[in-house]
Amino acid sequence: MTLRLEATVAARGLDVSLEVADGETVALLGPNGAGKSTVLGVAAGLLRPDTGRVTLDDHELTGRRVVPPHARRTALLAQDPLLFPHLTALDNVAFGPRSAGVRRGAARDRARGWLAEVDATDLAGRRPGELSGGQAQRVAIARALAAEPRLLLLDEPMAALDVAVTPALRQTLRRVLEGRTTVVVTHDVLDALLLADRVVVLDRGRVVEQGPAAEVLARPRSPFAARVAGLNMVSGRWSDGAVRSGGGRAVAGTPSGPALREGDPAVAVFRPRAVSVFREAPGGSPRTALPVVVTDLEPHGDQVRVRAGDLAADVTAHAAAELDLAPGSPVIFSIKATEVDVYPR
Amino acid sequence: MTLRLEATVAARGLDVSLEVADGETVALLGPNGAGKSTVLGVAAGLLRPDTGRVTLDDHELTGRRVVPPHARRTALLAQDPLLFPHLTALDNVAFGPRSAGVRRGAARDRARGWLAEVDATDLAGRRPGELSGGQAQRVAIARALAAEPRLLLLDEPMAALDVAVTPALRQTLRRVLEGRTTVVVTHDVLDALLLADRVVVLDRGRVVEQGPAAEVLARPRSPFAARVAGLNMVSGRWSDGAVRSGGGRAVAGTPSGPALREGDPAVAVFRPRAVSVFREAPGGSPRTALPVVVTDLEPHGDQVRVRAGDLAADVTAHAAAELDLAPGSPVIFSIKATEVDVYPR
Amino acid sequence: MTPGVPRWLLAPAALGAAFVLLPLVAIVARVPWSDLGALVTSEASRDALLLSLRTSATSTVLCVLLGVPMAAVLARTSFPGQGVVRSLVLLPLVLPPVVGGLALLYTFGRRGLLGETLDVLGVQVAFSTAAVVMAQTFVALPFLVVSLEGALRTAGERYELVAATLGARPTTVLRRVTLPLVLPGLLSGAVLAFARALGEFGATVTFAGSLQGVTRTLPTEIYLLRETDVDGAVALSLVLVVVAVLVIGLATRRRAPLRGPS
Amino acid sequence: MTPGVPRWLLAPAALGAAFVLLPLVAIVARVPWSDLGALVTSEASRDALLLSLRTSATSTVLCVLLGVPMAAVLARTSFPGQGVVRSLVLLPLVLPPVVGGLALLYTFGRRGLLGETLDVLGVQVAFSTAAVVMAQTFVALPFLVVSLEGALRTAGERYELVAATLGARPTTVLRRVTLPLVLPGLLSGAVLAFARALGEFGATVTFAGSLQGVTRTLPTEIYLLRETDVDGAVALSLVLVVVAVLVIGLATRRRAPLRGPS
Amino acid sequence: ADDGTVLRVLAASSLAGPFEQIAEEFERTHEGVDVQLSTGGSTDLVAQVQEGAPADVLATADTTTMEVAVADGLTDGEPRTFATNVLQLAVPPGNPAGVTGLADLADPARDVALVVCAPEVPCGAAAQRVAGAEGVTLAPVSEERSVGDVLGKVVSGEADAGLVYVTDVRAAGDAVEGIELPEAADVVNDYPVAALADADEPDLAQELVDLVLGDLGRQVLRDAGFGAP
Ligand SMILES: Nc1ncnc2c1ncn2[C@@H]1O[C@H](COP(=O)(O)OP(=O)(O)OP(=O)(O)O)[C@@H](O)[C@H]1O
Ligand SMILES: Nc1ncnc2c1ncn2[C@@H]1O[C@H](COP(=O)(O)OP(=O)(O)OP(=O)(O)O)[C@@H](O)[C@H]1O
Ligand SMILES: [Mg+2]
Ligand SMILES: [Mg+2]
Repeated sequence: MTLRLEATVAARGLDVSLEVADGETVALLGPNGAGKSTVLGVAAGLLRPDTGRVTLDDHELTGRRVVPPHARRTALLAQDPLLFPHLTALDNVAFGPRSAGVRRGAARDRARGWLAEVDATDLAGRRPGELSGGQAQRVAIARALAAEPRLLLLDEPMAALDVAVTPALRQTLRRVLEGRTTVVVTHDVLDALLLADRVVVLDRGRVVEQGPAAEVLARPRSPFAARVAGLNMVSGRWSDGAVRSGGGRAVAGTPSGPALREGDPAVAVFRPRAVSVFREAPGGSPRTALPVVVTDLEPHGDQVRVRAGDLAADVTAHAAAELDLAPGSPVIFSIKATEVDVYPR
Repeated sequence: MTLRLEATVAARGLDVSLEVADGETVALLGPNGAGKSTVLGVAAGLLRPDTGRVTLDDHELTGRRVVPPHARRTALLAQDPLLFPHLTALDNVAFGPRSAGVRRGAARDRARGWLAEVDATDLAGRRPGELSGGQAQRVAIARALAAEPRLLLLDEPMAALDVAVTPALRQTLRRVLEGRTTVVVTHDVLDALLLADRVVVLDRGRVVEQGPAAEVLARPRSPFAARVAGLNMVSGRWSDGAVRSGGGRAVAGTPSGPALREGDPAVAVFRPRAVSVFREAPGGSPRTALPVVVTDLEPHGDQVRVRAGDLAADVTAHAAAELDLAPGSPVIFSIKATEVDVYPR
Repeated sequence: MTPGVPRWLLAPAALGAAFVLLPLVAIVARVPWSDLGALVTSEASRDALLLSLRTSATSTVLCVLLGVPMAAVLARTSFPGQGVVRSLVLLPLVLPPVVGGLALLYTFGRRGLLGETLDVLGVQVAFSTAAVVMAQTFVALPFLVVSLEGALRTAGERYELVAATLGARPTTVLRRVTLPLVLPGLLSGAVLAFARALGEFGATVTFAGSLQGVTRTLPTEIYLLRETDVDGAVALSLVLVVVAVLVIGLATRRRAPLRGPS
Repeated sequence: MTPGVPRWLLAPAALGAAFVLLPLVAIVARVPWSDLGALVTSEASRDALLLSLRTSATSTVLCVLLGVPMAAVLARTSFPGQGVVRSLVLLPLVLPPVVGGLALLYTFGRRGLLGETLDVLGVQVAFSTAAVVMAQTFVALPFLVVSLEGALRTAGERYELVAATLGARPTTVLRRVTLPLVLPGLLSGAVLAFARALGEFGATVTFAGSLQGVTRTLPTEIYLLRETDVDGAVALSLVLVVVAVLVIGLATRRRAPLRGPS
Repeated sequence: ADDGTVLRVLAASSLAGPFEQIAEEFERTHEGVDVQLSTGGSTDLVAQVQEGAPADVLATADTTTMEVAVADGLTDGEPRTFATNVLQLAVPPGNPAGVTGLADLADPARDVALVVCAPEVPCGAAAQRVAGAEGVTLAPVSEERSVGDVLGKVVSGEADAGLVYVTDVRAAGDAVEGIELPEAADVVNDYPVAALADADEPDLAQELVDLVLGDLGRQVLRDAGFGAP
């Protein structure tokens, strides 16, 4: 199944064009309210776009005769688990197969299999009202998967799950999504990297970036993708050996890939580890020095992540203590040009 | 406000005893279905425990005359945002103050302030049906905070939030929770470390571990806490210079803290970075060598995290490629004794 | 734990209950218990009671068969003139039952709108038990439609949409999601319809007439009896009431409240 | 997007609508349009119409004032014997209206249960406009209670619990959460009650009598007129119907469906 | 006339027309008196008086119901019969079934749809007596609870014939045709009137009773088809 979706939804400020190849898994990233769930809604047929068209393979789903949700063979795992309150977990999961015409017994067997996949076998007989948040989410995942759709739409499947089941479930999803056309909304870089072939980044209802998952997360072009990937980004124009932002920041770096000309829009991307923190500007070296104010300190593995607005630096706990860092401290973020990756925006 | 809670809820297999000191923030950790939400429900008065008692300061809330939820001056942010569908976001947030007797105008002003705190000022006029998942969650946080309760109960406040707002919101919460008695349920180690003074770990309805946040997460005693902290743990008995588990694993290490005697229950804890991965057992050195099967590989910063069941090792991408690791590969996890922290269980 | 209700609400609730229950007590106090046995077992009463039960049950079934689709269409689709249709469907509620009976006569009677058509088909509804059922259905149908539509609107459409994305065709959605979810509403609607049908009198008498065993339902019997024996009529109504309580009680006994995930 | 309904459902829905609407058409076809003006503007009709509107509106208000607490108590608390109370409250639905009127007489009449008490207080309710209101309230109250209780159960308690944890006292919860959430149910309940009160006849005649301007409501007037002038009675019912449609239409015009977060 | 004197008259529905005329006449001759006429089934009216409905005069359509009032001591003195009524056969205009008399109704071969009043109500009792006197057994398709219901069936053409009072046929105008029943002449229904013991205006009540019994009353009633006692 190849999904082609072009849609505008004026009430939600959405205007996107998206393609998911047969068997491909696309991760949809973007800030809250970017329009991710809306895109899934349009694909599932729950929301009629103002303009645009949706095709699955070459079958047009919109147009004169709108194909209703149930005839699309898509399954949507919505942000809210929305398990049917009057059915047991087992019957919730069996709902998809039964709707596809499978007999009760066979559907239940299949449902039991899916419940086992999400480690929820012992919840089979419970009503949704008797499940914890994470348990309900797992059953909802099983229900969506059990429908064995041609197009699978998952809205934050890992939400509410505890750290102990997440890796196993990610494994399960990876296996299940193999060869199945899927769009998965996530806020987690691991989901994007492990589950998706491609990443599409939405912001304010528009696609701001897309490409192979590893590439987008290694060399993001949009601030949000950089954020998800845990990278610092300064975007502006390439001029005189540095990327200069509108706000007056200049980050020197080494352009990679196609040559940049003076004035080209470009981004400078660097890892928090590559940032050194000083109380006063280090003298005379050819480094980039960005005066910032610390907004937050948080532990990050063995280190301390020093946040200053949208930039972050990782320093050792020892260094942090020595610099006497605290929110509000004015400091200099300094980055060696060799650590800064510069490429066109 | 000091919260003392002792409760059993047979239907949910809960049997806990919990104390939160005045002004303290406690993070409640635990796997799905451990009983975290149930504990909050009991504290809020939504759930009547089968036995036990709940006191706030020295005021008994259960007992002969049960104090109803509204008279407890607690506010609960439930796992599901449950915004009132007929009220705008602003009026949802103003609901708490208005219930406390604040006049409409003043309550709305206050609500506007709280909406600004969660970066949702421009959502004020929207109905919940017109909000995205993350937007609704932010409004729900603002609503709980605006009630200015004596005891604040937050169930996974950061769920559904995007990476761009999470740090700022965590900052806000940190400021707001300062000096306010709070219980916060979370699956995120950063929330626990940054927001909480103390951590309580639940498992199957029982408290399995508690202590100062930094300490519990640095030297966990329960497998789940180790998981959250991202540490490997082998628990068993101390014997002959190693912690030996029931499953036959032996991890050599250096006991810290109070002396261990032979046969004492103990845990061996070590970081994934401290684990080296070999295809064949390295000869002759005094290291611990655990034969495992790789279940999963996932990127972890610059490295690759090699998961093998409940153990994990971080290796460089280069090493992973050289070892030709893939799920199913049998490998040896090897840990230097000096990297292993051993202490009583 | 239930959220409960404000304490002061108990006062008007009790007042309302008293207002409904006191007259029942007054009736019970008036019943001539000694004659009751003979009265209830008289052939006329027995026939009337059985007829009432049979026709009311049939009408309730008809109301469900016709009313569920009507409520679903009103609550779940939109078409031009929907508001007008909704108001019009309510009308039998307002029409005095006698006029409702006349309207039915003008429609299905021998000289009514459809009378000739029906005549040609060899169908004669007037003065038959079928006419009783029709009259009861006519007056009871709006109750089911209105209360079910309200329940459908309150329940919302979210679960139905989820079901559709799981591949359930509209019929499956209706059967496995919509109806189970609004079951409390459907049940109370059916109870209302049954009660209204059981108590129906004016339209029945006007449209179907009143002949023992064929068209004379218990309310009609009570009304006639009252001309000669008020106390007997009161006693017989008590029978009606007891029967209704039993039927309704049995029908709603297992009405466990359904809840969303808490 | 709405989930819609199965296509085949339209057939029974249309059948049901036709069953209700055809008789109305038949009535309209029979109305003697030329006499209508004179009939409607006759003093008797005007008095009856105004009285009907006044009393039905009052009864509807009473039904809401008494019925909302009753429904809330039934749906949101549990006490021993609740099932019995629920069934008993339904009884006026089943009681033939005439018997209902008798029951009211036996309670509030001169010789009734409370008659003497009321007499001492100098209150004479029977055969006054107040009696009309009481009779209408008696028959209409269960409609409101039943349909509202269904709506309350369907809506569930989750939002009420949330409100309580935010410090809202039960009264505040009721006013700001419960009632707004079940507004569609409350509205349809009130519409049912109003319609039932407007069409009420049997209990009114028995308990309140039929005196022009005091207790003779439009249905009574129609009933009396029917003895001598069937067409006139039909025409007058049409007036009743039109008035009801207008009132109901105005009352429910702004009934926007409420939804949970989608 | 709200502040004026009010005289409350309860009368059987079949008397509505003539009594309205009588009331008008009474108001004309009694300045400041407002006659309020309340009509209904005789049983209902008596029940209302029993339960304390304010009333000055009661006129019923049969003696049985009036006797209940008398037995309860509700009347002021003995009721007096002021009119009589006899049954007639009402058929739809044009008499589509070609009914001519009682014999047709009892003939199973004719299959005439006949409606009568139930034996419990006065007109039904009268119908039974008429049939009994003739020795025929009626097989009605419906036994109605009131004259109005019988007429309704005939007017709508649903029934081929109905047994009602002659005054009812008269009041229905063109909607039905009346066929006189010779057999019915012997079965006469009496209409009694009485002032009530609890009357607020006993004198006026008596005056109204007198007016009903007097020449004017007799005239008006005769115009409506009632017989003289
Ligand atoms: N029913 C609605 N009516 C109008 N606007 C809506 C509605 N639902 C959502 N929106 C708006 O449309 C935009 C896109 O919402 P959507 O739910 O697609 O966001 P999202 O990307 O899924 O966000 P999140 O990460 O918070 O779930 C948001 O600005 C939201 O406020
Ligand atoms: N209404 C209920 N009736 C019976 N059992 C319930 C009910 N709700 C929850 N449970 C069970 O009680 C246990 C504790 O549930 P709880 O919601 O407290 O878990 P939790 O720790 O909040 O989990 P999660 O992280 O998934 O939210 C679970 O095993 C759950 O299945
Ligand atoms: Mg979303
Ligand atoms: Mg939970």
